[in-house]
Amino acid sequence: MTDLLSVQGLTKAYPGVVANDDVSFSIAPGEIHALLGENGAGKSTLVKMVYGLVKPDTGKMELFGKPFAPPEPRSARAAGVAMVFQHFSLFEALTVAENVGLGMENPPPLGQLSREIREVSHAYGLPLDPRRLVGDLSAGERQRVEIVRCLLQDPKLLIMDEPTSVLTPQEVEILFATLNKLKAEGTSILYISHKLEEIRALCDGATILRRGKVVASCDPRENSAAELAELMVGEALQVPDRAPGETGKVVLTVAGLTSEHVDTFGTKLQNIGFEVRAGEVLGIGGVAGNGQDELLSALSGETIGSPETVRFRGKPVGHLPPNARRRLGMLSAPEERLGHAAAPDMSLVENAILSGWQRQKLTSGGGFLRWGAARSFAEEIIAAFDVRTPGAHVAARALSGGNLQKFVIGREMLQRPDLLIVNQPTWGVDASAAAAIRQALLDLASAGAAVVVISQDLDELMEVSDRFAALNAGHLSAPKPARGLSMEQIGLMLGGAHDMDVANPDEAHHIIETYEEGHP
Amino acid sequence: MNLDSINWILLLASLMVASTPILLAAIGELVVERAGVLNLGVEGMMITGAICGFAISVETQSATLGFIAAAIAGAAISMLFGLLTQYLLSNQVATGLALTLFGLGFSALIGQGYIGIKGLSAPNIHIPVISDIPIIGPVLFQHDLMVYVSILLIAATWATLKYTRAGLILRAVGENHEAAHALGYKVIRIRLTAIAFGGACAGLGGAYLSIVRVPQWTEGLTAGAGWIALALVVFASWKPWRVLIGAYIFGGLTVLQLNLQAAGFKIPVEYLSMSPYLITILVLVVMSSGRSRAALNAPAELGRSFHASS
Amino acid sequence: EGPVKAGFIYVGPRNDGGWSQHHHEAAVEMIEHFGGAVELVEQESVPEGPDAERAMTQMALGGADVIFTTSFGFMDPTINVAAKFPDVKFEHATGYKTADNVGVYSARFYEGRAVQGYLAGKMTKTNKIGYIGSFPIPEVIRGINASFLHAKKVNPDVEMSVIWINTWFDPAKEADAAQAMIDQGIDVVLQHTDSTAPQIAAQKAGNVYTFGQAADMAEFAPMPRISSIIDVWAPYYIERVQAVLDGTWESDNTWDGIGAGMVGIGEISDAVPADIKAEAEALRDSIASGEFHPFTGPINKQDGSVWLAEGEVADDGTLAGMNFYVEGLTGEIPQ
Amino acid sequence: MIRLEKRPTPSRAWTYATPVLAVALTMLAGGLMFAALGKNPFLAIKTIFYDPILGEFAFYYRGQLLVKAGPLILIAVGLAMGFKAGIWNIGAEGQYIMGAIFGAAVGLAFYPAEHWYIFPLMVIAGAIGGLLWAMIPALLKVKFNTNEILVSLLLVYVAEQLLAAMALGALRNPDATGFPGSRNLQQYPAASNPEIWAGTGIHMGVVAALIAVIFAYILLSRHLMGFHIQLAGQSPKAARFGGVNPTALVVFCMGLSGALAGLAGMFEVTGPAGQIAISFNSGYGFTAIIVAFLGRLHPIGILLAGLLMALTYIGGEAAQATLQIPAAAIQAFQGMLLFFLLGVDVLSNYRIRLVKEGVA
Ligand SMILES: Nc1ncnc2c1ncn2[C@@H]1O[C@H](COP(=O)(O)OP(=O)(O)OP(=O)(O)O)[C@@H](O)[C@H]1O
Ligand SMILES: Nc1ncnc2c1ncn2[C@@H]1O[C@H](COP(=O)(O)OP(=O)(O)OP(=O)(O)O)[C@@H](O)[C@H]1O
Ligand SMILES: [Mg+2]
Ligand SMILES: [Mg+2]
Repeated sequence: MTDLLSVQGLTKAYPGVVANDDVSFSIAPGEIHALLGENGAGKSTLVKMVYGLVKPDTGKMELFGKPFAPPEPRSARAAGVAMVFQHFSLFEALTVAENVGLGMENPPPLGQLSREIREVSHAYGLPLDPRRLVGDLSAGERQRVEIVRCLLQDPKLLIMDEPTSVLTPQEVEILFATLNKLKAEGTSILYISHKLEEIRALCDGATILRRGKVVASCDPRENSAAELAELMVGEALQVPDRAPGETGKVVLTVAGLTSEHVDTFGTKLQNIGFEVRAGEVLGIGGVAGNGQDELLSALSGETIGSPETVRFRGKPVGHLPPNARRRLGMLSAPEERLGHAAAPDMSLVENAILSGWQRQKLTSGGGFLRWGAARSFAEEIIAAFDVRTPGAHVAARALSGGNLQKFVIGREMLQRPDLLIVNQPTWGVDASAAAAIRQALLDLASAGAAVVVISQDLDELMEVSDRFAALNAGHLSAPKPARGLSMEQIGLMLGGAHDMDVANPDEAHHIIETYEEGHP
Repeated sequence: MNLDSINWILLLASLMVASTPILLAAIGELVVERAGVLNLGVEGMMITGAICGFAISVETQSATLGFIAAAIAGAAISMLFGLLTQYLLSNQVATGLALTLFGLGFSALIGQGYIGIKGLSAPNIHIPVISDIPIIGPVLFQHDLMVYVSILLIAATWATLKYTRAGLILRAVGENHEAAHALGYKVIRIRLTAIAFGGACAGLGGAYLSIVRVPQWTEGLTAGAGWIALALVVFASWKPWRVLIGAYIFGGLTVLQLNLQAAGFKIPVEYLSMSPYLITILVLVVMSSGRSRAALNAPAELGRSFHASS
Repeated sequence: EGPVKAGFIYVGPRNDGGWSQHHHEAAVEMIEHFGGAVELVEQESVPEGPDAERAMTQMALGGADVIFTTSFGFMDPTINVAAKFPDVKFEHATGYKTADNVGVYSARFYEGRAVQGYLAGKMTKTNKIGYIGSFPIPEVIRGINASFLHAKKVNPDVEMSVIWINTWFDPAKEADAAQAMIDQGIDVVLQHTDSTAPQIAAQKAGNVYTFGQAADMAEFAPMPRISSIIDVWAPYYIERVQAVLDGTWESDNTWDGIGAGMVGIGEISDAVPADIKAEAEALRDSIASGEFHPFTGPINKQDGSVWLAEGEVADDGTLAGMNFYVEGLTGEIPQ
Repeated sequence: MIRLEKRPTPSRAWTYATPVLAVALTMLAGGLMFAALGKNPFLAIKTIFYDPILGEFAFYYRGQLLVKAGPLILIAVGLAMGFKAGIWNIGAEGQYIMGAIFGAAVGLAFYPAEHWYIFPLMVIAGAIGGLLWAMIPALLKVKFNTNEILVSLLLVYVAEQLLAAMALGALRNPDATGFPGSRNLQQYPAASNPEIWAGTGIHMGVVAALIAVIFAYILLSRHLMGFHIQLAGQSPKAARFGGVNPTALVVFCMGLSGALAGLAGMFEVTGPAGQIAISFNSGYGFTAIIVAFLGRLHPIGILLAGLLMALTYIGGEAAQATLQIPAAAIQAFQGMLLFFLLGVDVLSNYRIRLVKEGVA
């Protein structure tokens, strides 16, 4: 039986880095094939070449045994290749139907397309309203748009680049059901993920990349997650450990926090309340787009409200801007490292000043900058958190994602916070760097600080949290002790009131029916 | 003062004519901005269209050829901006301003032989029967062809943006060029097309001044009309029909203040003359204050350069 | 010693079809008159203000012997530069500041306005006439008063509307202003702005009369242009440059009208009935001969107070600084 | 095929080389244009670029360069602050006019008194005039989210009408018997801004421009405020995280640029221009936008760009006068210079690669 896709000796070099180095592998029809590797191993580059977005320097590809060298995505799509991107290629100000249409070669008229979207999305258990603006959708729903866009084109090969990082466990289940259905219909799937358990549950074969080279091929069902991880990293992984410590006085009290203004496409926080004590890690789980950004910005002071909603050591701070809170010892690190936590075109020294100028005394009286002190501070972060960079003078955008994340977390930690709030501290960061960051968070708590970790990665939350709460459509569940919570319980806490989420196929069916009644 | 002496029907008819140049330029710029490009060189493109249109119409004694030449000239000079901003990734604000400066000089240079020359008189198209309807007949149906072309252009732009795939792709490029690129759309090519269209429309707007409205050539003929066109696009929050409304409001105020002067209205002239600008600001404030509606409609990539990194 | 260098500074392009072009053409005529004895240097599109001062200095440094600065806004720069170059002669058009080496010259355009007003009053059928004003300065206000007085004299029912557009030359604005007037039933449009845009607007309307301004604008005759006021600078330039050549130049203050030939009245077209044309020409000739002064009493100011008693003639001082309307005009002068 | 590759950090060498390259390219293209007009291209280029600095009358032109560059630099420095922060004040021309009106009005109110404090008061008034005018778009942006580009631009036309109203009305010289324009402040010593050293062209406005350049340089490179300005422009979200108050920043940047434009107007009306007249403003506010970008929004760059721009004006006038090159050709020539400067800038941020077609 001929392979659906075979790749031979693909090489692609970027200045200073060979992203793919003589990569060969193949996928059989109806196979779900995993592509594994650390950050920057070259996974995305490889699939972009298959999709015609990037041209290989050397090497060749065959599709159905015929030479395949798509000059642009259009030809790849025509040949039956569809792709769901790691970073969504969606247009927030356009509707679902328009977004889907844009990804198709010859879309039918909008009315018919809308009908097809409804049908296909329901058939695969991913209900979508074609008329909604994508900007108003949650991350999970956005991904459905991407998937439905692919499904409508009857793909022979579906490429999915880290599709589950934004999904609830229930959504992951539905997605897997969808993918298995596709597989049964004969579609092959090239699947990229960092979540090894998922890959073991789903995939028939795996190719493992390290620094652009293929280092192994295996059947993931026959290897443990730890073995896979070792193949990827080349060494054994450390699991963070935590010294059991005493929790102390209440540091942060949030009560009745409701957002007054919301960004164009944001989620409104609804009467949120919780407490965090010194020495404690509170984990806040939830699927992207349920109010995480809004919560962080209400705690960091980027959005301000009435004084009493947020109290720090009993003192009302809800009305204080970020720098006033920093002075008191409330620090934070937002999710988006490039463009929010750090300014892309500024050097690491400048980015150290960004949030550190007060507590690290990087300015003299009158507001004049002490560049020498700032440089030392940046270098201190680089050394303490093993940030791999040619120096403190390089622009933030020149750092890899993981290294920048280490820099950002390090910058806040080295300022000796009494309270640290982080959002997605290890998003897109590879396993060893993620372990280091988690360890640092735990160490901070052991040293007596209060820590709030907002994350979509439940494994991570289980690993670091003392107590756990779930954020859903702007509501926060009551925090529960993390130890002893089952995945099922967590899933329900997360799914809660979210109308688009479905815990099982029956329920999905029910939702689809009521949905259709609402939109004849 | 004698308000009775103002003939309101004729005033309405005049404002349609007075608004046409800015209307044409603004609808072109709207398309450019929907594609995510901010071209501040409208004034420069208008005046280039004005002289080229005038020169060709005089040489060929054909207004139609004049308008065609103006559209081509506007598009051609807009390609200077396109080349610089799309391929050489220059700053769009600065390049647009440079285009205006260059256009003013360039048009003056090629227009030296056309000063003081009489233009054509483009005959109005009197649409039979309906133009004889009392009151609305003369207001709506007794203008020259370009007045109708400009309105048709608004309608066509509206329909294209809303209902066609080309319009959808254009909006997508203005909304998120990285995503559009990832889906395989040629961002730069699409933007260049939009810029050329904007240039052609601005050229037509300028030519309307030099061929129909004034009609003659002088240096600096457009006298700031390009800037007003730019203001209209924001005023219209990037919606085609609102450009029409905005242009007619602005044109109407301009005509009205002259009528009020002629009627001996006892408001100092300076205040009357500044009223179109002040009222435009006022309307802008009212429109913007409704929970950032205008910001909501602004194309997300407006003014940003795109460079595919593969 | 080379030829005498005569410099000219224009506020607009030298081919603007209006004010600057007339000075330029007169300068060329002057050069042709003198053959090789005089060399011409010109600078066009000079903004009023500090740039003008530099343009003049440049000319003076470049060896100009006499410099004609042809816009009112060049007045202070002319005085300033003249103070630095005492050997260079300066001639400033339409201003009032003089110095040992600065003379001023201007034309009595109001004489021509009186003839236009006469024709306007006779020709209007709606009894509504309009006047497109540039800037509310004495020069323009004189023109408005002169034309209105003579229109009113021959047609007591006449009303005059004034639109100020704050520019000497902006075809688009002039066209709009003319159109607004025509829309209001005005059928004679006078203008103190330089473009032909009002003529074109009137031509489109069909039954509206206009007058050429600065130039004859004969291409619009016989309709809508029924006559014109023409700037005639060449004789003056020839005379003054001659004085420089002769070494007899002295600072002066020239204010000439129809009689001296500085103001020309363009051919009254056939659209005007022969009897009216004859009367208008008689008026022109009586002004030219000095027999009749366009501002001869009784004339009241707008507020009804007496300006000139019966038979009294306006003095040049009042005329030079005229900043009031005469009785019967309705608007207000922008202040 | 030519392909651009973004440099990790901008190239320093090209940053300095590109302006030189652009000027060279402009000389080439401009020379062709002058030749096409039947003028000697070498003479024309020499007249524009060489004569004002080293030619026969350079003693006069060098000073004039400063006179012309002064207001451009002063305004551009202020605008650059805003542009760096992503705040687009396009209406400096209006603020320049208002600064002149305010400054002149205060001076004329004292006429004919002679006190030492009159001129300082006028300076303050000029700055306030520009500042207040800039506060209109700033406050409307902050309060109602209106677009500052448009409001500031539309206010230019309003300011021009006010200028006309002042020249004809409130500030009209009562001794000028009905003629428009204010008293000439050059002739009122307590309110005038004469050359500090005769013949050099250096007046208070030029000094102010130099001070502004130094001030801006220090602010941007040494002060937290300057850091926040750049942060806000590069990454608004990161700025919010860094505690930058966007409202305060809009008010500060618009206010600063308005005040500097107002100062420029005030120094101009009391110095080179001398009086409030209908045509007092001559486009400095718009040209300064270009100067700001040509100087890459960097104070020192702006200083050089302002001088270069002034050179094309002064040299261009000289070329008009001596070679009878039309004013329009000079304007087109300036446009070319801008295009080339903007175009070659790509070299400092991108590397040009020649790629063989068809590797895929
Ligand atoms: N578009 C780009 N242009 C130039 N260089 C880039 C680009 N994208 C990435 N790089 C370079 O590639 C390197 C790695 O970037 P990337 O974000 O993929 O890191 P990574 O390998 O995933 O690292 P980590 O594991 O820390 O996330 C960086 O040093 C960066 O300079
Ligand atoms: N456009 C680019 N220019 C320069 N370098 C690039 C570019 N794109 C990718 N790279 C580099 O190529 C290498 C492989 O990147 P790629 O995005 O394929 O990694 P990945 O395996 O998908 O990582 P991740 O798990 O972080 O998504 C990285 O070192 C990256 O820095
Ligand atoms: Mg990465
Ligand atoms: Mg990837």
